[in-house]
Amino acid sequence: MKKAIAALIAFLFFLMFVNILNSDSEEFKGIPKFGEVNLTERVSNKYISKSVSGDSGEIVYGKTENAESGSANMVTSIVVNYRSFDTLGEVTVLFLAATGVAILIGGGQRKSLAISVNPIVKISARIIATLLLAFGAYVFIHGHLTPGGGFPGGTIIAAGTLLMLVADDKKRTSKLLKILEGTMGFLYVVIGIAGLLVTGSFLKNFLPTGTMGNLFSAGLIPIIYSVIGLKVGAELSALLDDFFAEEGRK
Amino acid sequence: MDLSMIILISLIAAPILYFLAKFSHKIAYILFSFIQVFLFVFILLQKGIINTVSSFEIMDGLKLNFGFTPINWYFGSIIMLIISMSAIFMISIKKKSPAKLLLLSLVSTGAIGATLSMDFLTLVIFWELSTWSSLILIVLDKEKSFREAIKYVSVSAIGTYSMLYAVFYILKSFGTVNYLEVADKMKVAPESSKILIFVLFGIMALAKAGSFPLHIWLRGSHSTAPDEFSPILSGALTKIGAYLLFIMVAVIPSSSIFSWLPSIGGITLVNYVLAWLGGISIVVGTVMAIRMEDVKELIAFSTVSNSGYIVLAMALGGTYGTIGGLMHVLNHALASAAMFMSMAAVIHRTGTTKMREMGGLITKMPITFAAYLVAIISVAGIPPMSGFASKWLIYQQLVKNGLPFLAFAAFFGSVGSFMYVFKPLTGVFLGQLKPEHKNVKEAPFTMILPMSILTLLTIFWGILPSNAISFINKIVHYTGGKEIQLTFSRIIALTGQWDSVLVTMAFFVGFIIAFIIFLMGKKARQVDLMDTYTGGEFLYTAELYHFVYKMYRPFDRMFEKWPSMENWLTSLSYKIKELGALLKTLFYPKYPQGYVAVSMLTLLVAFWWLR
Amino acid sequence: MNPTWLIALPLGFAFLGIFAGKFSKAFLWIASLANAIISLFIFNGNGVTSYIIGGWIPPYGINLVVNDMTRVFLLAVNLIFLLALVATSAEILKKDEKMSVAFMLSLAAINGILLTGDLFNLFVFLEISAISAYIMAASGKEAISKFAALKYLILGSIASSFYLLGVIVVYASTGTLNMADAAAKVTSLNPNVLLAAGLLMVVGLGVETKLFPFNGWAPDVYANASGRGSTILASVFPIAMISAFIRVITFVINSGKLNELIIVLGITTAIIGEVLAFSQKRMKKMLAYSSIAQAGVILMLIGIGSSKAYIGASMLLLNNGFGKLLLFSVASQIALVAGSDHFENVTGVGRKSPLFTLLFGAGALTIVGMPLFFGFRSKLYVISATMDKSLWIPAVILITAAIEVTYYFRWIFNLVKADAKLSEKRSPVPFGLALAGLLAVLVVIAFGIVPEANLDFFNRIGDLSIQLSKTLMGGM
Amino acid sequence: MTILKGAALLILAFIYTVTLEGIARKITARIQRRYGPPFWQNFIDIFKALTKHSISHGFIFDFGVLMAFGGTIATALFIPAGNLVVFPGLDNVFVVIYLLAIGLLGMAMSSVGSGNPNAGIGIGRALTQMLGYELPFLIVLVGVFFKYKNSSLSDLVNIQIESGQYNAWIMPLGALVAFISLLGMLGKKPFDVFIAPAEIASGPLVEYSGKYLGMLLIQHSFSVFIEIGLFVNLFLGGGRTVWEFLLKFFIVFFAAVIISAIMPRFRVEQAVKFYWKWPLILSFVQAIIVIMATGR
Amino acid sequence: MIQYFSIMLIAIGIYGLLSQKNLVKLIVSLNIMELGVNIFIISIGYVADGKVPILSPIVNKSSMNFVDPLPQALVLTAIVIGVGVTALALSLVLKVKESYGTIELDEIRGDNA
Repeated sequence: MKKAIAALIAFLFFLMFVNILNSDSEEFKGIPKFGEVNLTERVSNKYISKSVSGDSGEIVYGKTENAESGSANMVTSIVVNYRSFDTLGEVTVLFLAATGVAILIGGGQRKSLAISVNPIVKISARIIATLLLAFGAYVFIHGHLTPGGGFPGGTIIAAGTLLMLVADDKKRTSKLLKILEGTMGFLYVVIGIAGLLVTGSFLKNFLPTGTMGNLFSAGLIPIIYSVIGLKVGAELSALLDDFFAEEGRK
Repeated sequence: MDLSMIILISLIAAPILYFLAKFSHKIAYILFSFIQVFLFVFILLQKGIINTVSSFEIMDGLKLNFGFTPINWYFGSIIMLIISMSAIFMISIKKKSPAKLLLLSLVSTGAIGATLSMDFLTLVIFWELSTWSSLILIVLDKEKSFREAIKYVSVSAIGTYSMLYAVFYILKSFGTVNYLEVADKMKVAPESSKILIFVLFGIMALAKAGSFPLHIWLRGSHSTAPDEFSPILSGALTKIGAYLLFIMVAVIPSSSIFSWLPSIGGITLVNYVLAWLGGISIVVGTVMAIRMEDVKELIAFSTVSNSGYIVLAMALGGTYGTIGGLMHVLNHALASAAMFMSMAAVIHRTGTTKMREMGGLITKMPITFAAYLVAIISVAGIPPMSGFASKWLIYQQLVKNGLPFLAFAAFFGSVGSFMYVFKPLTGVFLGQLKPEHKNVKEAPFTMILPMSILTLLTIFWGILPSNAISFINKIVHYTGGKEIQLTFSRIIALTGQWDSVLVTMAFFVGFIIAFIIFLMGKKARQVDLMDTYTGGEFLYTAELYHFVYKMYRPFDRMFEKWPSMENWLTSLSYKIKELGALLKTLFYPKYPQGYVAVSMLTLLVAFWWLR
Repeated sequence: MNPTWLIALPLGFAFLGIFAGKFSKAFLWIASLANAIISLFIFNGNGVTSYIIGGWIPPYGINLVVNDMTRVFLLAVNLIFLLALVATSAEILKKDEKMSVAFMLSLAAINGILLTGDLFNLFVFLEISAISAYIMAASGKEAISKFAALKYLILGSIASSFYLLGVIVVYASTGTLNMADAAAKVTSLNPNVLLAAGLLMVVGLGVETKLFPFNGWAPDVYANASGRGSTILASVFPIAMISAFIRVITFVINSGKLNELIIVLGITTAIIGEVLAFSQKRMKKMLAYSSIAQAGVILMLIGIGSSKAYIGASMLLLNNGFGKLLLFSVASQIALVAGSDHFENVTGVGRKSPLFTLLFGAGALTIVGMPLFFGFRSKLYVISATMDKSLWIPAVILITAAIEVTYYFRWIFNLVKADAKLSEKRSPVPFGLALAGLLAVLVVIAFGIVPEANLDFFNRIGDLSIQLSKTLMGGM
Repeated sequence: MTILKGAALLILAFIYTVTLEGIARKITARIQRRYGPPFWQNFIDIFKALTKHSISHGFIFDFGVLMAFGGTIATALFIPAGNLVVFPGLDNVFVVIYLLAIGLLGMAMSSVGSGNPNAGIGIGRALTQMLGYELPFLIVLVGVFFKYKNSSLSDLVNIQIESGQYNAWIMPLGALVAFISLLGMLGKKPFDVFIAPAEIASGPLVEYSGKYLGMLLIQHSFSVFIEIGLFVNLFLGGGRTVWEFLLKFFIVFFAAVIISAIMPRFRVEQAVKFYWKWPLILSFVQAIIVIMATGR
Repeated sequence: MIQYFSIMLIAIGIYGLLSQKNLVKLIVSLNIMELGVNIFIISIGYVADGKVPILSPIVNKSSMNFVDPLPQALVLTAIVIGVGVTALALSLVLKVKESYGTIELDEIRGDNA
């Protein structure tokens, strides 16, 4: 009975959406058909052409200099520049969740694993973790040029930590991670405030954006993405560590 | 001095008195009574003035309006008389506290503001102020008051909110809340809104005046209120209900705006229903008062009964009804305040409210006894005290309209009042003195003084009711009603006239004759009260002589099986709680699925419904 | 003063606080004090101002919008937050330093919710506030608080998913995320799409604003959270959440059908809240249901949407904020003193310490609307505003108010009743509670007795609502 | 002139009622197959009592008696006896009824002030019973006053005499009810439980002796005069002359005496229930009939 | 079609939330729902034959046909938020398990007065 009701509710919900999908018509605007989006009607059109502040002509990879957001990766330019405020919030969410986990279950002794781990696994885990760290750093540093960025990069780093935690039941993460995490977050805010003080607008880019496609381009974006990458990495690592802790035994 | 200034002063005095009382109780109480007496005198001196003062915007475009009309002056004076007398009375009460003083000041401010208001919004705001302060005030002294006070809270909430609704309804429909302007616009208002407004106002008036079926709070709150506050509660605050009632039936003449309804006995249906409620509350109040064992509960029910008279009289309308009702407001204010004060004085000295624990105090507290005696004679409506005048006028109206059933209620209350007023007289003042009360002294001077003033006023208006009626005539004239014919000592009504001075003279002649005969007889030998005929039994303790406990037992037996009205509120509260349990299982289940499902269903239903 | 500081400051301090150990508590104080002062500066102004974030003009970038309503709410939120901290300063929470971080972030998020002019940015701030709310909800001593927080989390996650869906539907069909831009464009939308988006957002925001039937989480959370947590949840959060509700549902979506639905749901919320509060045996549960009821009345007013209704709603919100600050902080302290907040347990606590009674009583009186208190003035507006809409609504509101009066007084009376069990010693009222409580009492009384002319800013809220529901919300 | 008339009325009332009561004692005795005292025995009792020594229980004991006596005498002045009318036009029935209560209150106060429980019980019963008999009576009166729009006794008498139609004929039910109520007012059997001698030692009168008792006996005879006088004036048209009035008075009085002589005693609640059943219903019927017939 | 699938995922998540009693399963259901939402968001931005919105030596001009980058940016945020909430939820489940000894909803006996 309960399941039937649940299924009914789920089905009705589905129907509701079916009702409103593909509703774009001449008479009324609505959700356009899949793949038939007219980007000129959306704000993202200007993100693509980087013409929010004014028409800057055709953007060409490797040639255009000082475009308004110098990132070749348009998603990154939205995430870290056009809507950087969202990202600050997003970082905060993760930070807050990690803090919450720490409040709830953190601070205990390391849980011991049920199986004993072969030393080969331990050592190779360390090697892989180091590689992952390097890869993660690569990903977030190149966030403005290639797919990826601070969040994937940080997650990759955390994956390394996870590997070490799983492989070795004596392993704890460093207390310094908390400091790193906090400092990076603070740095993000400081960058924003610097923008506010320098240009009068919070989180505004105040560095030259360079040539499109260069590593040292896009103004603040690589810096912020590095900050985010470190922060997310540290955060997720600490969070994983909390999950590997047992409260009560110190 | 500006009227709004007066009210402001009264309001500001509240916190000042509070902090002063932290420092010294005595000084603060004396100052409080000075302020109240000053306010009373101020209002009294405005006799005959008609003006309006607007100030202090409450909501956009709505200001507080105060002013004097004969109506405001009359009610304001009565209420402030009672409050100022009680304020003097309080000076020597034992349980003093800063909080009490703060709340009393607020009560007084609210009462002045309400009675001197010129529009419904001001009325309800200040009335609320005094009600809410009194709510907190009544629980300050006694333990069992909490359960009782809740009844007061809910009944006054019912009353207040219906009034608030009506006020805003009026504001929306007519664009004004001024009494006179509303009165004008009511004449052309649609029928349904007339009825709505009247029903809502009626609920408020009945609830606050303590009339059936909203009388249930009176017993508990009057009896458990601090002793010095009971006179204000009964004598002053219930009279604001009468004030609203008067505005309903006389300023907005309900008789004329409901002329399209059938009329019974010459009064329109709405008024007839109201009169019946008044009649029922007379009967209920009387029966219950007779059955009470606690002296303050007894007087509380007498308040119910007398509020019934006021409602009945005002609902009857007409010359005699209106004037009788207004006169009864004055009489009952004086008498009930005096009764409560004398009882408070007794309680102050003896420390109990149970009649069976007292007795024979007449020898110890003669002046208190005299005050009580005069008050009960007035309540019972016996000439030559002022209570007779109002009852007489009410009977005139009943006879004029030929309403035997309502007359029954009025007579029932009148004759029944002999029974209940006599019970405390017997139990408290007469009979055997209890040994533990051997050293009781007369009440202190500050208690005696206000009681005596009220007593003298009762006697004065008993001998010369024409004096009081002459200014009630002015009120009636102001509202466009017909005045009553008066001479110096006579009141001329429908079924004849009544010469109060002559009656008093006759009584004194009779008394002198009796006195002469008494003196002619041989001098009597004084014996102790214990030295009485006991049919051969030898009784040696005063307690065994006591007979006031269940004095009217045969009468009680007749009414024991009557359904109790007092429990409807309790059962309502149970009903709400049951509903709460049902709602909880429906919408606030223990597991999250429940409310996720409800939320989803709401979303989906709303979508399919609204699309 | 740039309102960005209101968000940036607590955020920065929070990041520092995570490794600052004991200092994080000090950071919390500094951040909230600074915010209160900054909001005071922002309050001093009028009209609509848009502050651009990141240097990109809306609708492409995110902007913060300060209007007359925001000014009032900002000041209220930051002030009440500070007072709530002071009032509950005596309470020692588990892992206090980390909790301080959560509180700071909630402060930042609330300011963000009040300020932001972007639908998606609002979602982010809603999430921050929601997660901090989950943490606060789980901060209670009893195990049940964790379960309650989990329930809240489940419902809250569904809500945020739905809100996000709603935002995406709006974006898909209008191509913008800026509120003002969207508000201008939704008028040409397919009504079904608009309705679906609106409903999804109503569910999303309804959970946080405690609109029936999306408020199943509230009673358990409010009743079992720690003192500081429940006080902030009950007094500060509603202001921000309802502000978000006003912006999204009535300013952006602004669909007549939806407003009718909100009126109906709001009234139902009020009735159910009051009836259930009436039958509660635990003080904080009673307060929780009372909060639900208050939220219902406010949302109903928002559904009505007239100028007077907005004035009434904002007055009620502020009144509820200050009142619930008093009530929850006192109730939590009483629960500490008496061991629990059950009806029988708290009997007579107020007699031992009259200050409890004073604070609780003042809070209760302003919530139920005694003259001289702020609540009465707001009640007048509520009745007046609802009367213009329909004759039934004020009747229902007043009936529920009568129920409310009764149970609040029962609790006040219960507090001052003498009880044999509690005769040992006088339980002292912590200094912070006394200070903050008395300040709050002064505020509600001051709002209750000053003449209307001094409350001009409320009238400006009313004017603004009309102006805003027709034109764009600044910043273009 | 008024003073002379008043004095005459009081003396007449005193002598006539005391005599009648003496005769009543004789008649009752004859009905009960006893001899009974001579008809002047009551005079002897009163004068004897007045000259005897007595005891007092304090101030209120004395004051109550004076109040009872004074109040009753004052009331008696308002009863027109034929053409002997002291205050023409001012003898309002309500005034009479309520002024009578002051005497009752005084007596109640005094007897309770003696401290004797028997007195208190008696007063309690008396007051309860009063609630029984007054109500039907007053309802009937509403009908009467409504019909004539007048409540002055002397005016009512004149109207009845002029029209030649006594109220007893116009409203027989009302007269019947009033008569039953009158039995209660007089405290005659079956409504004399409040002074039941064997049970509560004559109730209110238990503590009185000497001049107190004498004064109360006089007071009692005055109240009999007032009560029967009310009935005669209201329903039997009073009288053109004093003698006509006294004759009617005599008839009513003896009707009451004879009825009471053959009746047992009601308990209090029985009495009240009795009054609230048929008399009350009849009085309502009567009042409604009158009101309908007269038209509002 | 992908839009229907994403909506279906949301519906499945809702079904799971309503029918499951295990707390971890509830959280999994939540995640399924969020996944559905995220896919839906992405699908909104799809342009037929659109390029990945990253300029590179090959796709080197902004005037080319790109898919909408904004939903992708939003999804990034949504995913991260989802991660945070899930972590918190799981730690709450741990606490509940610790206090009540079970993670089955109907076995949790708490005072719910």
